[in-house]
Order: sequence, then structure tokens, then C-alpha cells
Amino acid sequence: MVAPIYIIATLLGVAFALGLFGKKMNSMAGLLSVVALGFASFISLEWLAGFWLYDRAAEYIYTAGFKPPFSINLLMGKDEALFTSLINIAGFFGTVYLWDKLKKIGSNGYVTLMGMILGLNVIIMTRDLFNLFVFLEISSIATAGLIIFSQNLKTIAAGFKYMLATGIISGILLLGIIFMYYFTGTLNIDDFLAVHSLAVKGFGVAVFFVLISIVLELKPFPANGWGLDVYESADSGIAAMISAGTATASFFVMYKLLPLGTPQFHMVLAGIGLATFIGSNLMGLKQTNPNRLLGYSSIGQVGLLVTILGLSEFLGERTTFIAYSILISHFLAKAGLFWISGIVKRSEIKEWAVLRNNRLLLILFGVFIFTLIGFPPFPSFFGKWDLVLNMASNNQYFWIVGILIGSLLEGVYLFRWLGYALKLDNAEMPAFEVKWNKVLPIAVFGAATFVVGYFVSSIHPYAKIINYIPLAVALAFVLIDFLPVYVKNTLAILAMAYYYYYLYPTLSSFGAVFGAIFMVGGIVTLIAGYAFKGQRRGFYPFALMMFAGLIGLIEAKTTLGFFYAWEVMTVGSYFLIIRGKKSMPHALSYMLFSMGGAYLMLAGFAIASVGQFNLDMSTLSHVLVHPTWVFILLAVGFLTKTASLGLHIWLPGAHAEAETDVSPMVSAILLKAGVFGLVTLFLAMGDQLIGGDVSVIYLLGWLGAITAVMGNLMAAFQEDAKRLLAYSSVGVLGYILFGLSLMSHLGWLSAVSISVTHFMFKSLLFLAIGGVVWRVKTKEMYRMGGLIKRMPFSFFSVLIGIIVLAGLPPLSGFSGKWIFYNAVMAKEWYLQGALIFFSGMIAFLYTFRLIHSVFLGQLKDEHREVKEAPFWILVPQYMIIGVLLYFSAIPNSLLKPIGKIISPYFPTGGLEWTGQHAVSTYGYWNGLVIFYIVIAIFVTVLVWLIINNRKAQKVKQFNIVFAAERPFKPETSHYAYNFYAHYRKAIGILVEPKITGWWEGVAEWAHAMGDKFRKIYNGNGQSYLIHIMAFIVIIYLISFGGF
Amino acid sequence: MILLLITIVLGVVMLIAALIAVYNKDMKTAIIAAGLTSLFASVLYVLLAAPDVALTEASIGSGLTTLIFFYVYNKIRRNNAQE
Amino acid sequence: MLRNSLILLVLLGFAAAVFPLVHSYEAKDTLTGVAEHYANYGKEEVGAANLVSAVVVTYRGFDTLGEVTILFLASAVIGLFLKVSETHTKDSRSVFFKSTEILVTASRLLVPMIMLLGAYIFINGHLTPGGGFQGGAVIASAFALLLLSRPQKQFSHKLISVIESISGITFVFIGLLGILLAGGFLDNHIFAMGKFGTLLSAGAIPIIYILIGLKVGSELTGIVRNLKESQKVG
Amino acid sequence: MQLFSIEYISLVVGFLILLIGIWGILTRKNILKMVIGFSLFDTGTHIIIVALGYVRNKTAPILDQANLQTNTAQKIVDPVPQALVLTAIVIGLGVTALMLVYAMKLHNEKKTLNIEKYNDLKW
Repeated sequence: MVAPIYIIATLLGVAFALGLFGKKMNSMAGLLSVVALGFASFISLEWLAGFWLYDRAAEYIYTAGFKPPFSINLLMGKDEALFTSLINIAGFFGTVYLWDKLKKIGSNGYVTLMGMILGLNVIIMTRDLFNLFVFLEISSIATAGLIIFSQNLKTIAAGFKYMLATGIISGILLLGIIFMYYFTGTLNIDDFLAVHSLAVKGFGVAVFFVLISIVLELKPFPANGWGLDVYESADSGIAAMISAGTATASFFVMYKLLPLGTPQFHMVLAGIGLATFIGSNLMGLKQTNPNRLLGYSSIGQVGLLVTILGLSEFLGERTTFIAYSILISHFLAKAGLFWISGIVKRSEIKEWAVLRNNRLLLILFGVFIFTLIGFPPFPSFFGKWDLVLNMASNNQYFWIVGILIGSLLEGVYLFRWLGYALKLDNAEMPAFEVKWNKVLPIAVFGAATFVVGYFVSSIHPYAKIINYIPLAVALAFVLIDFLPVYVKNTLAILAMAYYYYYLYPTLSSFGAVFGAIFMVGGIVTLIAGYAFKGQRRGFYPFALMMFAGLIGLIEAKTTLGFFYAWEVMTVGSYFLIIRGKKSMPHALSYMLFSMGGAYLMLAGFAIASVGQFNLDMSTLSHVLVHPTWVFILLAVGFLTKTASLGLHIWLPGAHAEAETDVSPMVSAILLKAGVFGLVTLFLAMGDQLIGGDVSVIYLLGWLGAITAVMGNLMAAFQEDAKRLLAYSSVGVLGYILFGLSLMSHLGWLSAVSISVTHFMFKSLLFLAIGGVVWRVKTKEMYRMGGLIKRMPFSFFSVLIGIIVLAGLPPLSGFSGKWIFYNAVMAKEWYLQGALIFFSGMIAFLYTFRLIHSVFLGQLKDEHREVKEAPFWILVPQYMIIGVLLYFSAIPNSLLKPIGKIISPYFPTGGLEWTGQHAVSTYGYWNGLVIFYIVIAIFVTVLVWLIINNRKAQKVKQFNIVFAAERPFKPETSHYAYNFYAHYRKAIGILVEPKITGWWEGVAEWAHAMGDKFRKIYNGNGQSYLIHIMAFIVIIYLISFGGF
Repeated sequence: MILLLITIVLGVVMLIAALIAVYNKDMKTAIIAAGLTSLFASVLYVLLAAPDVALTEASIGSGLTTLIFFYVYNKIRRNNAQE
Repeated sequence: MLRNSLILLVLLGFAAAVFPLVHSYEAKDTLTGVAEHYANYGKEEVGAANLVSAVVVTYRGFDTLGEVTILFLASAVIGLFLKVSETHTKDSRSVFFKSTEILVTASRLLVPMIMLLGAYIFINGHLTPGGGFQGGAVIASAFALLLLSRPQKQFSHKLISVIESISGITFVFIGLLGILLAGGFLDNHIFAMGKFGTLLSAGAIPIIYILIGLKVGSELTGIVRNLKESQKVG
Repeated sequence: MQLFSIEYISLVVGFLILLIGIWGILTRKNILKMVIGFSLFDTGTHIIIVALGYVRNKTAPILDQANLQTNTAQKIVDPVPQALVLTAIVIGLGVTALMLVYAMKLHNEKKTLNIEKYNDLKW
């Protein structure tokens, strides 16, 4: 072990020696600096390893040969080792990144940089308060120097503001320190911690000044305008160092001095942190400059960390785990993002589309964004989980709400930015220059997010039992992304099949049903992937990630495992959805609704865990506190995924704009994750009563019924075929919710069987319509027509699909509906039943329109030569049709096993089976007989039509004979346009986008608020100083309750 | 007692000098007033039995700082004149 | 005006906030805490007659190292600003008053004496008031005087940085010697303690103070020189 | 507490100068004036520190007389605040010098010393 004092001696010695280097020796100076920083990193990492692996004891470093408090001492403990490692690594890679710039600047530049790293190292290790002050000054002077590495009006002004602010702050710090000395006769932090508090008010005030200065160093809202200016103007490499280095070290100082504060002060601190977290993310909403945006995010994240410190009384021994996992995520991600920004060199986030020119950087960009928000497998995910769980166990719901709102706001701008980078047009942008010394640090930090994430999960008592193999397989596909589609597709199918084979014996109950939907369904939809040519980069990792998440839901033994899988699935599906050409806004709203839903689930799981001995899923069945809330939170969380009315606005766009084979994945398979969640929830918790008399499930039943009607109505009024299907999914998921809400054997039987058939018919329809769209290059139905002649196979698919969808006999959709009405009758929910019945009628409307507008009528001129849909898109369709027909002819092959699964939970009121003859309380039904009868009728009618069809008269499509004016747009006179105009007149008011409007209003309001708040940052350095002083006075008043 | 009187006088003079430094329109006067505040402070330090501090304040606080102020001020003035 | 009243309000608030500090002040009769230890044992432990020096150089020597670093960094950062003016622009005008014959003559006479004074101050830092910082500042003021009187005069930048660097490195090195030969980083017992109250006493303190004096002097001179040379910086 | 003692008066004067300094920083538009405010702020702080270390009727902490060398704690003022002030003064010089250079460079950019004019970065 190298003594930690050598970190200081090396950095300082080299800094002093650099003065000897002339201008011609800049490379030498640079090399020496890098070596020194590398050595410093080595020392601190060696200590860190010593603490982790060999359980070393912390070591004090005494200076001047005297024991403290008589001389200054430093401490190298576990925490210090970690933080100095972070700082030195940031310094090392930061220097590598800034290599060219530093070389141009010369030895003064190296000196400044080493000075900053040195200062940060000492403020982490020192145990002497005045020494802390001195080295804080060192780092702030050095920072002021770093800011002006690029010299222009902006950097100089920002640097000056920074100097003004830190000048005031350190003055006040000094004042506090000297009075602390006066009252205690010591400057040693350990002595202060032993004294803790004195009866004299002056001592309390002195401590307050010390602590508030450290808080101010952390840039609390609103006294942080100076910090933002620095982030915006400084060179990105420098901003990375400030964000990763200075913020990290200042955080540690706060952590170190935390015990000095009274419990009241800790609460104030938590409040400051939360205000900063929410305020800063709110103001970030309107920001378009990437570096300033990162500044807002950085300040916000530090605010979150401050909140965690303030709440340490509640978090207890988990404080360290939570704070560190979030801090390290922030450290890695923020440095990485700033570094990327330095390569991209664009001052508008919209111009970041240029990032697509470099795949590696694009991937890293995504990794950092997800790390920052706290998605698995990154460390902050586990930190946030523990944070919310521990706060819930202390009944601190206010903080949970605040933290989750802040995170959501951060998600808004970060994902918008990611969306811009992924989707906006970058055709006319010149490429940017990429140098290896700039990419290397970013890549290392990107890899580190995974390593640290794995490490963090391995030391978490519950995270370590999660099965990470599916996710690892998905990530492995990143490495083979260069292979052609057919290879990757085959591998993906094999992987899924193998995993299903491996998992199959362990599946039982509903897990088996949904496992089949997820995995068999996944394999079937993947087959369509063979239709794609080339490499189809970035598809397979995310498709498999989504399936990994879905599998994880079924495998989950603990609530953490479930939530983890849920988030993995969200990430995967987000990237699948955003692949669509016009998907950017829809993917964003999908992500935001998913995040919102996930946070509700998180809160729900957290409250459910209160007082439990473990996190097993089974704990949901005996929730000890606020069970109604847990139920509502989880249910609403799941409903965002099933797109219930009110939470559905993300779905149509996301599903409709997705690629041909992605639409069935997200619409037919992904939505079932929400259903699976609801099934799990309903089984575990049963019904809950609000205020003792209103049943939540009863309300959900209404919601399901209304969703079914509205979803179908909206589907009926779509012009876009895929949108129509998407809305239809909303409707069907409404049925399912309604069925589950019946809480009876038949209700569940219908809900689960519709889940299965919905997977089949919706995949079928989306694939078929997707195949058509693939060929005709439009999704507007009135632009199609008559395609039956060109695409008979697709026509047949759609025909089968809509028959099942509309619940017509003979196919299995009918059996579902039949059971449905039986269940409604048994439950005596007549009104809701009527709504469901009504929605069934509307389903006829849109299914008819779908087949009529697309396949019947006259063929468009431009479609005369159109070919049948690609072979590989037809294959899965006909596989599904085969299964559908089998289920229809032999319905008990589907219903009987499902009934068996349901029986343990709802033993009474099931169907009685004799062969294919099912008997319920209200009647009987024989699938096979119906199948034959209907087919007979159908054939009869068909023959009759063929014979009589010759008399039919053809009408031109654009026939305007009956109109008095020349149409403004040709489609207005097309019969297939606004097909149900008369219905729209009658009930169109119901489908006006009020809900969409409401959500848009919320978004606009938040943006306007953010815009209003950020006006306090008027750019005047003096105003910022006034903010600082006012902040001190106000926090003083809050802390002491008066002067 | 005499020390007390000197202290009071020094204090008053320092406060006046400080106010002049903040309020006087002429920058040169302001700089000199700030330097004087510092200089009187070093006298005060002698009274407070702190000769080391007095020496430092006199040489650095009032001496060098004022000098640098003037350097910069003149640079700026000349810069203005050139426009 | 509204702005100023608001500021006044804030300032009054701040004054009210610091009031408890003044209010809790009580005159002391005797030393307590670490100061008591320094007073009673400083003589044996460190051997410097000037207890302030003992505290500055030994007990809190690490702070002093930091302090030196601050000046070093300030000088480097100022250098960063001025790096553009690599080509030295000649400016014959004095900084704020005309360089007269008297001044030139006086400076010839005074500068060596001031420098000697500075050296005296830092060499005797462990015995009498003053030390490396004060001495360094005095030396720097001598150079400033030179600059005032003879603006055309060039100092060797190289020399200044070499002195600065060598003294800095030696300081760190002596600190490290403390680990090897004595109780810890910056321990002054690496040299003989000598007789209390004489020039060659207090172990490494005189050496360190000389180094500090040289370093501070060269740093401050560097700052002044840099300022002077930054005539036209774009 | 004795109101009329040199240490108490110094303490109060220190605080007043500190407040004047802050007032200057917060109200003067001229950047140089703001820096002057900072140097007053520093001076005030230094006076406070030294005043806090003072012990009435005791001598400076320099043991150049034999009688000081025994039972010293009863005879001298506190050396620690003095040592701290030394450090603080030097730091103050560094910071002030740097601020002044910043001011100079700012003036170079816009030919004005009005802090309000340097608001290109905001929101």
C-alpha cells in the first residue's frame, strides 16, 4: 500500500515541477501530468481494493508528527478511498480527453488542472476544518482557471461570476470556522463531532454558517445561477470535470460534516435538496443548449443527493448504499455526457441528430441517459429503489412524491434529447471530428456503468438473486450487431426457443399462459424479421431486451425482480418503438407514461414492503399498511401499460408508427405485461375498498367498460389503418380489464382467453396490414382499396383476424364473448355489460371498414402492380391462422386449461365441458357445431354472391357528380374518407381528444412554469450574489425559526 | 484607557475609509481608501498583540493588493483611452 | 431603488443572523484548547520562539503548503490569461506615474535594501514577527518598485519560474523527508533543533520559511510581472 | 462581556467593515468597486479573527523573553487565529488578484465595467 500522502505529494510536486518545463516541452509536461494522475488513481484505487477485498482498517495520516487536534490530519477510509478514486480517475481521463487543448495551453494549464484535482483530494481526506477551507479555495481558484481554458466573453464572464459567488461563500465559511474555533478551541472535525453542540447559540450559528457554505457549494436552487453559467460556457471537458469532480467532492464534504447539523437542519437540508432537484429539472424543460441542460441536470442530481443526506435519519445504514449508487451513476453519466457534448460541438439539442454518424457515441449517449434516469441494470436503479422503499417504511410519503416528480421531469428533457439524437433529420449536418483520446474516456466510463451496475446489484441483498442472463443475452447482441439479419434473427429465435424450453417446466398457473404469449408469441413475431434485408442494426438487442424483461416478469420472485424486469422491458420496447420513421414524439410519450407508471408501481411496491421481512411477491397478499393505496398505485401503474382510458394517449402513435413486425410485438405482446401485472395484483390482493365502501375493482370494471367503448369508437374514426388497429387494442384491453374486474371464474376465463386470442388476432392483423403498408407505402385507408386482387393472402389473414376480433362466430373470439356475457349476467353488472355490448357493435364498424376500405372496392391506379406482402411476413400470419382455427374448432383445447388454472382461485361458476359442449348457468354452446354451421352459411352466401355479382355496377372512386363544387382535397370526395361521417356527427363529441388535450395542457403548464422560474437567472452576477445572501438569510430563518 | 481610545478612533477612521471606498465615485480615491482601511487594520493588529498579522496585512493586504489594484485600474483606464 | 431596499433587507437579515456570534462573545482570560497546548509545549515540540511561526510552519504546515499552492495557482491562472501575449509588447509608460530620474535613482538604492529586508524577515521568521509570506511579499514589492521605475526592464521569466519551481519542489521534498526521518509529513524535526531562540534553531522551520519566502516572492513577482506584460491581450 | 474593550470594539468594527464590504459587493455596479467590496469583506473577516484570538493584557505569542517561557498559556494571546489570518490574507491576495485580472479581461471584451452588461449567459 502506498501511503495516501503520496497522492498529494505527487500531484503537488509535479505541479510545481511543471514550471520548469518550457513551451517546447508541452508534450512532456502532459505526459508527466497524466502519469502523476495515473499514479494518484492507482494509490486511491489500491486503497479502495484493500478496503473491499481485504477489509483493511481506515488509516489516519498525521502531518507534522503530532497527533490531532494539534496538527492537521487526513483520513483514508473506505469512503475516502472511493471518493478519491473517483476524483483521480476523473482527473486522469479528463486529462486524456483534454490532451490537445492542454498541449496548446501549456504548463499553466496542467498546473491548474493538477491543482484542482489536488484540492479535491485533500478536501475529501482532511479532518481539519480550516484545512478544508484552504483546499476548497485551491479547488475554486483552479476551477476559475479551468473555466477560461477557452477564452471568450462567455467563459470570462462565467468565470468571474463563479469567482464572485465562491468568494462570498468561502468568506462566510471562514467566518463560521473561526467562530467554531473560538467556541471549542479546536479545528479538528472529529473533535467537533464529539462536541456536537454547545448550549451557546453562537456555536449553533457558527456551525450553520459552515454548513450553509458547503450547501451553497453544492449549488442549491435558486442560488445557483453562477454554476449554470459555468456549465454552459466552459469547455465540455472542463464542465465534465466540474460536474464529476467538484460536485462529487463537495458532496462528500457535506456527507462528512453532516453529523454537525441538528436533526432540524437535516430536514431543512432535505428540503433544499428536493427544491433543487425539482426546481432545476423543471427549469431544464425549456432549455435547448446541451451543456446548460446538463448543468440543470447536474445540479438537480446533486440536489437529489443532498435530499438523501438530509433524510439519512430515515434511511439509516442504507444511506451510503443509496447515495453512493446514485452518485456514481451521476458521476459516470454526467462526465460521459459532457465529454460527448465536447465531441459533437452543437449548441442546440436538436442538432444532436448528427450524433448518429457515430454509432459508438450514440450507444454511449443512450447508456448515459438511462444511467442518469435510473434504469436497470445501472447502479442508480437500485439506489432509487432502496431510497423509495426506506422512505416508505418511515411513512415519509411527501419525499417519495417529490423525488419521483423530479425524476419524471428529468426524464422529459433527457428522453426528448435522446429522441432528437435518434430521429431528427441529420442529412445536411457536417460530420464531427472524432479522436481516439476523446472517445476512450467516454467508452471507459460507459463500460464502467455496467460494471458498477453489476457490482451494486451483487451487493444488494435482493438484487443479487435476480436472473441477469436474459438481459446479458440481449446485450450480447450489441456485439454481433454487424451480422446480417437472417443470422441474427435465427440466433434470436433460437435463444428464445431455448430459453422457453429451459423455462417451460418451471412455469405454472398464469405464468404458463403469459409465458406462452410472451415467448411463443415472441418467436412467431420474430419470424417476420426475415423479411428485412441488410443488418437491421439496433433491432435485436432491444427486441431481446424487451423479451428479457417480459420473461423476467414471469420469473420474478421478488417485487424488486418484478420492477427490474418491468423497467428492462420498458427500455427495450422504447427503442423498438422509436425505430418507426415518425415515432419520435410517440416514443417520448410512451417513455414518459411508462416512467410515470413505473414510479407509481415503485411507490406501490415500496408501501407494500413496509413491515415485511422480505420482498417476495407473496408479500403483496398481506400488505400491512395502506393496502388500498398499494392496490391503486400498482393498478394504475399497470394500467399505463394496458393503456386504459386516460392513460392511453401514448399508444396509438407508438403502435401505429412502429415498424411492421414491431407493431405486433408491442401491441399484441407488450400490452399483456400490464395484464399479467393486473392478474398478479388481483390474485394477491383481492378487492380493496376506498373509504370502507367503494370497491376499487368495481371502479376498474367501469373503467374497463368505458375504455372498451371509447377505444373502439376512436378506432372507428381513424383514417390510418395501423392507428385503427392500435385503438382497437385499447378497446380490447378494456374488455380484458373489465373481465378481470368481474372477479369470477367466467370473467377471468374470458379475460385470459381474450388475452391469448388478442395476441393472435392482433399479431395477425398488424402483420397483415403491415405487409400491405409495406407494399403500398401508405397507411391511409382511403388511399388503398381493391387490394384483394393483388394481395389475397393478406386479405384472408385480415378476414380471419377481424372475424375473431369482432367476436363473430365461428372463431375463438366468439367463445370469449359468449363467456363474457355469461359472466356479466352472473355478476349482474347490467349497465357495464350494456356498454361492453355496445362496444362490440362498434367493433363491427371498424372491422368492416378495415376490410372494406383496404381490400374491397376499386384498385388504385398506382397499386396495379403491387405485389403480395413479403413471404416472411405471411409465414407467421398463417401459423397464427392455423392455431386460431384449431382453437375455434376445438375450443376446449384453449378454454379448458385456462379454466383449470383459474379454478383454484375462483372455484365456482365455471363451465361444464362435455367434449366440445360447454354449459354455463345461462345456456350452452358447442364450438365445433357452430364452426361447421357458420362455415356452411358462409359458403352458401359466397356461392350466391359469385353467381349474382355480374349485375353490380361500378362507380368511380372520385365521383363528384353529386357535389356542387370542386373538392378542396380529393380525399374529401372519396367514399372511404371519413367513412363513418354520419356516426361522427352523432357521437363524435365523445371522441374529441379531450384527454390528449388535458395531458398536453399539463405538459405546457410545466414548461411555462419552468420558463417562468428560470427568469430569475437574469445573467447578472450581482443578482446571483443577492440570491446567495438571501438564500442564507431565508434558510437561517427556517432553521432557527427566527433571528 | 489610551489604547481603548486609539482603538475607537482607529475603528471610526476605518469605517469612514471603508465607506469612502464603497461610495466614492473616483476609483483612485476608492482604491486608496480601501488600502487605508487595510493599513489601519494592521495598526489595530499591533494593538491586538498580533505583530505577525500586522506585518502581513501591511505588506500584503494594503501594500501589494493596492498595487495590483492600481495596475489593473490603469490598464483599464488606458484601454478606455485608446478607444 | 427597490433593488437597493431589497438588498438592504437582505443585509439586515444577514446582520441579524451574525448577531448571535457577536452576542455570544466573551472575553477570555486564558488560552484553552489547542492554543493552550501550543503555548505550553510549543517550545519543546517545535522550538520556534515565534509561536505563530511554529503554528504556521509546523503544526499547521499542511495549510501553509496549501497556501503556497494557492498563490502558485493564482499566478498560473493569471498566466493562462496572458498566454496570448507571448510576444512581449514594449510599453514605455509607467504604470501610474511618470518614471522620473529621482525614482530611478531611488529605486537603484532602495531595491537591494528592500530585498535584504525581505530576506531578513523570512530568515528570522521563527524568532521575530514575520516569515516567509511577509518576506516574500516584501521582495515582490521590491520588484514592483523596479517595474515602476524602469518599465522597460525585463525580468527573466525563466528565472522566476525556476526559483518558483525549485523552491516548491524542495518544500514538498522536505515535507516527505519528514515522513522518512521524523514523525510525519512536514515534521520539522528532520534537522537538529538547535538552541532555542537562536537563528539556527527550530529544525526545518528556517529552511521552510526561506523556501516559502523564495516561492512567495517569485510567485508574487510573477503575478505583478504578468500583469505588467498583459498590455494588449485580445 | 465588557462592551468597551479593545477586542470587543475590534470585533464590532470588523463586523461593520464586513457588512460594508457585502453592501458594496451587492450594490455597486462597477466591477472594480465590487472587488473593493471583496477586499473590505476580507479585511473585516481578518479583524474579527484576530479579535477573537485576543486575550486581554497578554503579550504577542513570541517567546523572546525568558519569563514568557514558563507557564506560557497564561501570558500570551492565542497564536492560532493569527496563524489562520496569515493564511487567509495570502489567500485573499490570490483571489483578489485573480478577480482583478478577470475584471481586466472582461473590460477588454466589452469596454465597460458595469456588471449588468455581462449577462449574455442566462436562463
